[in-house]
This record gives sequence, C-alpha cells and structure tokens, in this order.
Amino acid sequence: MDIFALGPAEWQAIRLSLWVALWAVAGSLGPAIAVAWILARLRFPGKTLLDGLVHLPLVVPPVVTGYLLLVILGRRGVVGSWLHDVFGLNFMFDWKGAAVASAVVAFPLMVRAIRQSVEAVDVGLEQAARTLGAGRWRVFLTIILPLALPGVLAGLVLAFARGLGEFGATITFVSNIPGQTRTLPLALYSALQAPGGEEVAARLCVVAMVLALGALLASELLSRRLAARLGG
Amino acid sequence: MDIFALGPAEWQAIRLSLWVALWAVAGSLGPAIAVAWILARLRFPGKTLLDGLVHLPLVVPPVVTGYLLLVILGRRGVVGSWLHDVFGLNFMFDWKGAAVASAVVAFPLMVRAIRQSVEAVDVGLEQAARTLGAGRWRVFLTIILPLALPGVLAGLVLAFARGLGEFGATITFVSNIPGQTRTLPLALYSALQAPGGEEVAARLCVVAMVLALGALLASELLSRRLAARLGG
Amino acid sequence: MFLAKLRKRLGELDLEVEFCRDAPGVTALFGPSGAGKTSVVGMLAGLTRPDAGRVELDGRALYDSATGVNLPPEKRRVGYVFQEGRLFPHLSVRANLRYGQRLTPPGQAWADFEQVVEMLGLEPLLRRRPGRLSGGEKQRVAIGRALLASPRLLLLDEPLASLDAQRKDEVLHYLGRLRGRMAIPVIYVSHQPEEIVALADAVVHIQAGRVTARDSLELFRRRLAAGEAHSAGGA
Amino acid sequence: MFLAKLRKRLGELDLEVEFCRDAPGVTALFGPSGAGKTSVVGMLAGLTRPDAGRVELDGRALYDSATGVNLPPEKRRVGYVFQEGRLFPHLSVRANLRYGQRLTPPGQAWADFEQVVEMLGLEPLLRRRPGRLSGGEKQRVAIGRALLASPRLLLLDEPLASLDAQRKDEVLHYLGRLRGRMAIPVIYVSHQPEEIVALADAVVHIQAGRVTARDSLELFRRRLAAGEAHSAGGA
Amino acid sequence: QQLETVTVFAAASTTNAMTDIANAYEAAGKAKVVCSFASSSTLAKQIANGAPVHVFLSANPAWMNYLAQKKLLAEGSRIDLLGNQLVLIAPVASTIQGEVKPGFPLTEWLAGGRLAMGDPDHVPVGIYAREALTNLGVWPQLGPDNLALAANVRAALALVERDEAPLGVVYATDAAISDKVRVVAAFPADSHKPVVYPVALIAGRDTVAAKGFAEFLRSEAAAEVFKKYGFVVK
Ligand SMILES: Nc1ncnc2c1ncn2[C@@H]1O[C@H](COP(=O)(O)OP(=O)(O)OP(=O)(O)O)[C@@H](O)[C@H]1O
Ligand SMILES: Nc1ncnc2c1ncn2[C@@H]1O[C@H](COP(=O)(O)OP(=O)(O)OP(=O)(O)O)[C@@H](O)[C@H]1O
Ligand code: MOO
Ligand SMILES: [Mg+2]
Ligand SMILES: [Mg+2]
Repeated sequence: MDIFALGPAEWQAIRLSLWVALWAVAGSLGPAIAVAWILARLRFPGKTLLDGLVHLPLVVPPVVTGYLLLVILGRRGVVGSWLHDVFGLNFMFDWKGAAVASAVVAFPLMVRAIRQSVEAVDVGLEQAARTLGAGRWRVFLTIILPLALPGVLAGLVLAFARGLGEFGATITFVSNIPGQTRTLPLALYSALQAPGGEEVAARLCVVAMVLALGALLASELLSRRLAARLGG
Repeated sequence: MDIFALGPAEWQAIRLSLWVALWAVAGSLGPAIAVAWILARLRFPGKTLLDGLVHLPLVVPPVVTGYLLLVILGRRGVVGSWLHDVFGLNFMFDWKGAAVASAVVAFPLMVRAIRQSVEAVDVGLEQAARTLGAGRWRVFLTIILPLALPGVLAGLVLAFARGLGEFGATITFVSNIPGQTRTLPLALYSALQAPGGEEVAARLCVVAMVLALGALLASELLSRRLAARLGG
Repeated sequence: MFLAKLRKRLGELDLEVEFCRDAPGVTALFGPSGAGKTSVVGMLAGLTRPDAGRVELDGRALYDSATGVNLPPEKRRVGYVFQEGRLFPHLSVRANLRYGQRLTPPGQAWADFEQVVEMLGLEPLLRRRPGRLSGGEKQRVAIGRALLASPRLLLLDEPLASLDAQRKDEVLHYLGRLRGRMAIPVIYVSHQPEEIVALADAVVHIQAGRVTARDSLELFRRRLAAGEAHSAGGA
Repeated sequence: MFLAKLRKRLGELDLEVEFCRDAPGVTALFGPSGAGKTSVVGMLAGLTRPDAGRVELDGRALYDSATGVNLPPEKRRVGYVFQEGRLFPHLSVRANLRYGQRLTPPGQAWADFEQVVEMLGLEPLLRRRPGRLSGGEKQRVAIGRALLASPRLLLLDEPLASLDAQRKDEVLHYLGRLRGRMAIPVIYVSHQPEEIVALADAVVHIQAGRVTARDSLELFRRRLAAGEAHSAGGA
Repeated sequence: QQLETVTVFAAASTTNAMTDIANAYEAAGKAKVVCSFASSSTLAKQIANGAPVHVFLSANPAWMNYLAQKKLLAEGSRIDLLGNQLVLIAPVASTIQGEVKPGFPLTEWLAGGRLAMGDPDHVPVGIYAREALTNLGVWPQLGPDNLALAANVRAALALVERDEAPLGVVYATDAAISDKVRVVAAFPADSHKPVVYPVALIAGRDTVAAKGFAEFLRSEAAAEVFKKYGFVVK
C-alpha cells in the first residue's frame, strides 16, 4: 500500500481538516480558558452542574451532539436564525459549522487539561501579585496564564487531535460537502462505505494518525522547552 | 414529554449500557493504571510513541476504531480467531465485544486522568518507603495507588461516562443486537429510524445525560471525601 | 500612621490582636509557631478577611468592619515579603522587580529602581531566573520587588526562616541597610530573637492569637537576658 | 562498621568524600547549604547512584563500583529521616510507624514498637493522621518510623531545620534520649553548631563537595569557641 | 422444547417492518428471531469478518454482491425481496408543486437552497438519486453548492424536516416515517435502476430454521407488513 498515493480529493479533505481543526481550537481556546479558570478557582453554587455541562459532549454520542447543533444553530434554529439575521453568520453546509462541531466535541478535553494546569499554579504567586498592585484580571494575564501555558498547550493539541478525528457531529450537523465540510474522517467514512474502499480508508486513517501523533509529539517537545525555561 | 415512560426494550438497553460500561472500566482499569504509571514514572526510548499510541482511539473516528476491532478481534481476525480457539472467547455479537469497544475508546481518557494523579504523588514519599524496605511493587501498591486514588476515580468515571455514550465503534464492531449489544446509544439510533422515534430518542438522550452526570457528580463527592480524609 | 485591630476565628484559634506604629521603624511580631503571626500579616495585606476590626494606614481605612470597607490587596499599597519568596518563576529577576513598580499609580512612587538594586546588591542577578537563585538571593529579590511597588507599609514574614546561617547573615546585612533608609513602617515577623535584636524598634509578643506583651527593643533585650523570651518561643 | 567513599558529579559540583565510623555513635556532617550533604546521604541510602566508590556496612558492600554491587534502597537496611519528614499522608501515625517494621526480615528486627513509642513520646499521636501533626511531632514520628525498620545505620538529614526553637528543643530532647540507647551508627546532617554540640561524637566538615576537616566533639567545641566553625557555615 | 434462533442482519431502513415481522414469527412459535439493524455496509463487513448470521437483508445489491464474491452466501438462496420508490420531499409547509419528469425545474424549486440526499459516493439512496437526476437531465445543473450530501437517509431527512434544505431525495419508506415532510412527487420508475433489497442465507448457516424464516419473509403476512411501511413487494 502506497500511502502517498493520495488523490486531489483526499488532499482537499486533509487541508480542510487541518483548517477546520485549527479554527475549532482557535475559537474554543478563549472560552475553554475562562471555564477552566472558573472551575479551578471559584466556588459557587451550581459549580458541579457547570462541570457536568462541560462534560456533556464527551458523554453524548457525537451524532446526537450534531443533531442538537442542527436544531440550535441551524438556519431555523433558535440561536442559528439570530446569528444569521444579526451577524450574517451561517454554519449550515459550511466549514465554519464543521469547526463548531469539532470545537464542541473537543471542548471538554481542552477544559480538563487547562483546568488541571491552572489548579497547579500556586495561589501564593497570585497573592504576591495582588499585593504588588495587580488586579484579578492582570494576575490572570501575567501570572496564571503564562504559568499554565504547558497545560493550555496540551489542551490545545488534544482538542486539535480530537477535532481532526471528529466525524459524527460534523456529518449530522453540516453534511458532507466536498471542499466545505468533507473533512478527513468524512472522506474516510465514505471510503469505508463503498465496497473495495478499504484501501483508500486505510490510507486516510494513516494520514489522520500521523497528523494527530505529529501534533501530540510537537506539543510534547514544546512543553518540555517551556518547562526548561521555567526551570532555568 | 414523560421521560419515565420507558418501554421494556429501552430499560433493557439502559441496563445493558450500564453493564457494558461497568465491565469496560473494570477491564481497562488495570492496564490503564499500568500504562499511566509507566508514562508518569519511567523514561525510555519510544515513550512518546507509547504516549501517542494510547491517544490513538481519541483521535481516530470511532467507526474506524470499530472497524479495526472487527478486523482484529472478529472471528476471522488474527487475535479473534486465536482467542476463540484457545479460550472459547467470542466478542462478535456479544456484550463482551461492546465492552471491549467502549474500553478501547475510553482508554486514553482514563490513562490521562490517572497519569496526572500519579505524577502528582511526591517522589519523596516513594523514596521514604524504599528506605523502609518496600520494593518497587510494594511502593506502588501501598503508596502510589492510594495517593493517586482520587485521580484513578476521576479517570474511572470519565471513562464510564464516555463508555455509556459509545456508539460508532460498538455498532461497527459488534452490530446492534437487542439484549446483547444494543446499548443506549444504539437504541437511540434505532429509535431515530422509526416513525415518531424522535420522542423515544430524546428520552434516551436525557437518560444518557442523567446517568453520565450522575456518575460525574458521585465521583466529585467521593473524591472530596477522599481529599478530606487525606487532609485530616 | 498605621493601626490594626483584628479579630478572626481560625479553626481552633481565636485570634484577637491590636497594635500600631506612628513613626517609620520596625515592629516585630514575635511568637511561636501557630501563634497566628502569618494570619495577622495576611489580614493586613488584604489576603484574608478578618471577622471584625479595623486596619488604618496614613489616615485611610484599608478595612473597617463598622463601615464595610475592605480594600482588595492591590489597592492597599502594602508590601509583603513572604516566607518562601514567591518569586514569579517565569519572569527574570528584573521583570520580577519591575512587576509592582509598573503598577504604582503615578505620583505615589517613591522607590527608585537603581537605588533599590544597589542597596540590595541585585545588579549581578538582574538577568537570571528565580530558579537559578540561592535562597538568600531569592529573599533579597523578594524584598526588592516589594519595595519597588512603593508601599506605605512593609510586611516581612520570617524572611530568613528558610536560610542557612551564612545566607541569613547576608540578608540580615541588607535588611540592616534598608532599615536606616526607609520612611515607612515595617512589620517584621520572626521567632528568632537574634533577628529581632538586630532589626526591630519595638516587639509585639503574640501567643495563641493574643498579644501577651509589648516591648521596646531595650525591654526585649533585658527579657532575653533574663531568659524570658525563650519561653515565648525564641531560642 | 560503616565506611563510605563516594564520588559523584552533580551539575557544577564535583563531590568526593570519604568517612567512616567503627562504633555506635553520631557522626555529624557539617557544612553550608549546597555543600553536598544531602547528596551524600542519598547515596548512602541508595536513592542516588554514585559515579564511583564504595559503601560498606557491617562487612557487607551496599555499593561498590569495582564489583558492580549496588543494592536497592529496600535491601540496605539504612534508616533515613528526611528534612521534611515525608510521612505517608494517607496512613495513621501508627500505620506509618508499622510500615517499615512489618517489612523487616525476621531475625533482623531489633526495634521494639512499645519502646520506640515510649522513647519518642508518640503514644498520644498514634491514631492521628500526619496532616494533623505539628512540625515537631512529624519529625518525631519520622524518626520512630525509621527506627522501627530496625536499620543498621541511621541517617538524619537536618531533622530540625524546619522547626521553630520550641519544637527544636523538644525533638533535640528526644534525640538525646535516643543517642544513649542506640547500638547503630548515626549520620547526622546539620549546619547548626548547637545541634552538633548537643548530639555528635565526631564531626566531618564538608564544603563544596570535599571534606575540609574532621573533628572530635572536643575539637569542634574548641573550633567553635575560636569562631572558626562559623565560617564553615554555622551561626 | 428450546426454539432455534435465527439471526438476521437487516438494513437500517427496514427496522420497523422487520421488527414487526420477527415478532409475528416468534409469536407463531416457529423460531426465535434476533435482528440487528445497521447500515448495509457495516453489516456486510461484519458478515465478511465472521459474524454468525443466518439471514442478510441488504438495502442494495452492491453489498450482497460483495458477499457473493467472497463466497459467503448459501448457494441459490439469494432473491430480490423488496423494492422501494425514490421520492422528492419538501418540508410540510413548502408550497412546491409539480411533477418529477425529464427537465423538471429543480434548480428553480430549490431557489438557491440545497437538495438533501445521500452521498452518491456510498449511500445507496444517493446513488439511485444521482442516476435518476442524471437520466432526467437535471444533474448537470447541480453543483456542490446545490447539494447537501448526508451520511445516510435519516440525516438527509433531518435536513428537510428542519427546513435547512427545501427539497430532498429519499425512499418512500423514509418519507413515510416523518410527519414533518411531504412527498412532492415520486420519481418515474424508469428514471433509475429499480431499488432492490436482496435477501440471502449465509453459507454454512442455511439451517432449517433459517430457511423457514426466509420463506416467511416471502409470505403473504410478511408482504402485508412491508407494504404497510411503504415497501414494494417483489
Ligand atoms: N484558613 C484557616 N482555617 C483554619 N485554621 C487556620 C487557617 N489559617 C490558619 N489557621 C490556623 O491558625 C493558626 C495560626 O496560623 P499562622 O500560620 O498564622 O501561625 P504563625 O504564627 O504564622 O505560625 P508559623 O510560625 O508556623 O508560621 C494555626 O494553628 C493554623 O493551623
Ligand atoms: N541531580 C542533580 N543534578 C545536578 N545538580 C545537583 C543534583 N542534585 C544536587 N545537585 C547540586 O549539588 C549541590 C549539593 O546539593 P545538596 O542538596 O547535596 O546540598 P546540601 O549540602 O544538602 O545543602 P542544604 O544544606 O541546602 O540541604 C547543589 O549545588 C545542588 O544544586
Ligand atoms: O443500508 Mo441502509 O438501509 O441505506 O442504512
Ligand atoms: Mg507563619
Ligand atoms: Mg540538604
């Protein structure tokens, strides 16, 4: 099997996948950090509920997630119609929708990783910064965020990898449109469904693994660098 | 919508799901702890590769995971035929196969959670136990494991929740057999094929969420208890 | 002027103390482990909220349970040198020192970077990271960092406790230089009589959450000679 | 008899020391922070592997670079009291004490539970968790735990460093009681001359990884009086 | 006495009908019938990997051929059991009226929206739809921007139900299960190869009980059920 014998359609799927996964992590990074910080540092009634909600996409089958996204963010959906009317935003049949699906499914993983690294930041350092005149927000930006960076990075890459593999929610929400929403896993699925498609499927599977492992590896190296910088 | 109006087939799916998810976590706990310990405490060439391999099921679409399981563990599969001939073990069509699918898909989540808590155990305590005459294995059982228990618990519950939601790998690997492999998500899928099935599907979806959230909540409470015991 | 009346329940401990300082100089909080010294200092800095009482600095209330005033730490202008240093590990020594200085409201800054660096001998360390400093160097940087935020009150919580004798002498030397030049009140927490003798102008004895005695330095010396301070927790 | 010749490269530090003890009693390792004291002790316990050298205890080689012998820590029967106690937080004091005792090979146990508990005054603490102990109590438990494993050599790495004066006196008192009754050699690491004067029979001075002097207790006292020990790191 | 068990793999689109028929057969005390419903490709692959199945009902001939090539079908047991009709559907509220015939104004009806259908690369209903639209001469007018290709019929149906797509192509049986869509028109039968659901016994598993059930699938009683759910019985 020659794994480099990829056709143009397959290359398109790969490029699109990377693009979608990149936007998915880029878009969810901010909210994930915010939620992670809230879960790590605040105490409030309903915290366990928030924690549970964040975990939902991990627990619900992706196809169901996709259907819920369709209902909520579709052009006729509550939020979707509003976004469309006010911002001209349209997710249906669009790579942006695929990015949303990937982001939602990967969100819990990102939050978990970031939360753990925020929890590991010494509260003593925050207190020190406060006594030096930094408000909560500045403490967050100048102390917590830089120190939690390795965890943020880990969360980012994990979410990226998970986003690369996202299938069920994507196809249900935004359908399978070449060049728009046919990501690698969708192409892979298509291949598996056709008799004799195993070879193409195997090739795409290898590509998906290589991309994801590459991302994991790169993050490992980067976070070692970061750790070394903190140590030195 | 009356979510308690569940028919016997639905109750069967719920019971089966719980059973399958329980066995999935029970069976993968040992290997997950071992791998987590290896990743947390050992340094060896190829460690990053092992780390990557462990993450694979997170990255690969579940349908593909299911297909690979079918090829490997199916009755004609390399491992599957051997298991069948030597141990009379049979995964196809059987809840055991569903448990394997859930376990494989949830494995990376479990390992991540446990690894982090093992890494948090002070190496100093291990050294202390060593000087008191405990070998590596005893140190693991009497020091690391009890101290990492909250993380093990978190990993267990996360994997349990993920296992409850597993769909793609299960239907691809062990098909959709009532009472054997038709778990909650598969019942949900089947319900969607029927006229007016949306209501049943919605009900099952709510059940799945409640079960998963319940598990998360219980683990939260339990781990707070554990933490309090360690503190006191 | 600086004044503190604090009441706070801390687990088993019922903390209730009162002390003040109306001129620049060093007040030592002296007492055994668990007496509540760190808790007191934390309340002055605004890191812990007292149950009741009042903290006043230069005529402004930092905390007052009667009027409900409770300034957050960043509004108090209270410098705090922690027992463990708490330097920001991701910033160079220079960036650590500048951290609070840059946040000082214009017109309120009295600390000069060059001067503080010179006084604490920090010049050779500026480009290093905290991870590469010895314990004594860390504490000197922590002191400099607190000073450069131009505080109106400086809190030092056992800044020498984790140092060995040599480093202790080194930091003590710098603290001595500091003392002569500072125009703000300083609270110095310790259970080492030698440090107190070397640095303090007045001593507040704290035991089990209560002020058990107040000494001038002279009185404290005499108490020490009579072997009394030892029983209060010193050596 | 106990003998150690150790060589190890530690970052910047080139460690090379040699010392021995042929009778029960306390050898103090005395030196400033960073001298390499903890590193030496870690190599005796088998937690760090030397680059070369030999460690011998009662005629048995624990480590020998010439023959390739390197017993793991659990086979060395070397008791280690760490600077920070390192009690097992999930076990009661009693279970902490029993941990090593239960692992002692039959026939090798010389420590008696009741006796150790009595000697260190641990009776009232037995049911508590380490999280609920004061620093001094923690160190007493750590000492008891090490003793109950019936070691043939006891290592104490600055067991008083994190304690305030009162607790220090308390633990010192127990260590004194211990010293009179122990039939095994003890290595006591410290940079506090008072502790050494109170406990040691002999003193090995270590600076920058080298043995700079060896004193009997008498010699050390004289050196101290002459103000020399101070420059070696004491106060 | 212990009833023999017959295991049936059936295309997901036959879920309701096959469940009813299996229940009826069991009620008659003939055998115990266990059904597994998934997409035909999934089921075929499971059979190819040794799933211990007696009867396979595929939603298209392709996957049955796949098994035949692998010599996994019992000799002479394969027949075409069911047929289905391709229909054009719209949301219930849609006002689109007309006939599906050569050159029908599909793009006009879509009015910039997308046609929801199965992915013609692999979803059987999508393959038929493409063939029909091609024969009717409207396929060339459809670019990627006019299509919403779904992973299965159900997903295509959902897009029309939610009014995300103004029109969709599904089987008559699929249109029948949803009350949120209406059939605009059926595709002419000669516009595409007949939609055929072949059934066969699996090689080495053509037990008496399995044969009995396969026989029952062709009975009058079974035909009633299939028709009820919109299938065409061959
Ligand atoms: N948040 C809290 N809740 C309950 N108890 C507390 C809390 N903070 C401190 N304490 C208790 O209050 C007492 C005083 O603690 P504090 O740290 O102020 O003492 P300290 O005088 O600084 O001692 P040391 O010299 O050991 O630093 C201790 O017994 C401590 O356990
Ligand atoms: N694994 C290591 N790699 C590199 N350098 C090390 C390592 N372990 C210790 N060192 C260095 O060796 C020197 C001796 O450290 P050690 O902890 O033995 O000193 P010490 O005499 O016990 O000091 P203290 O009184 O502060 O405990 C230090 O400079 C330390 O930074
Ligand atoms: O095999 Mo199906 O009936 O197209 O899902
Ligand atoms: Mg304190
Ligand atoms: Mg040391």
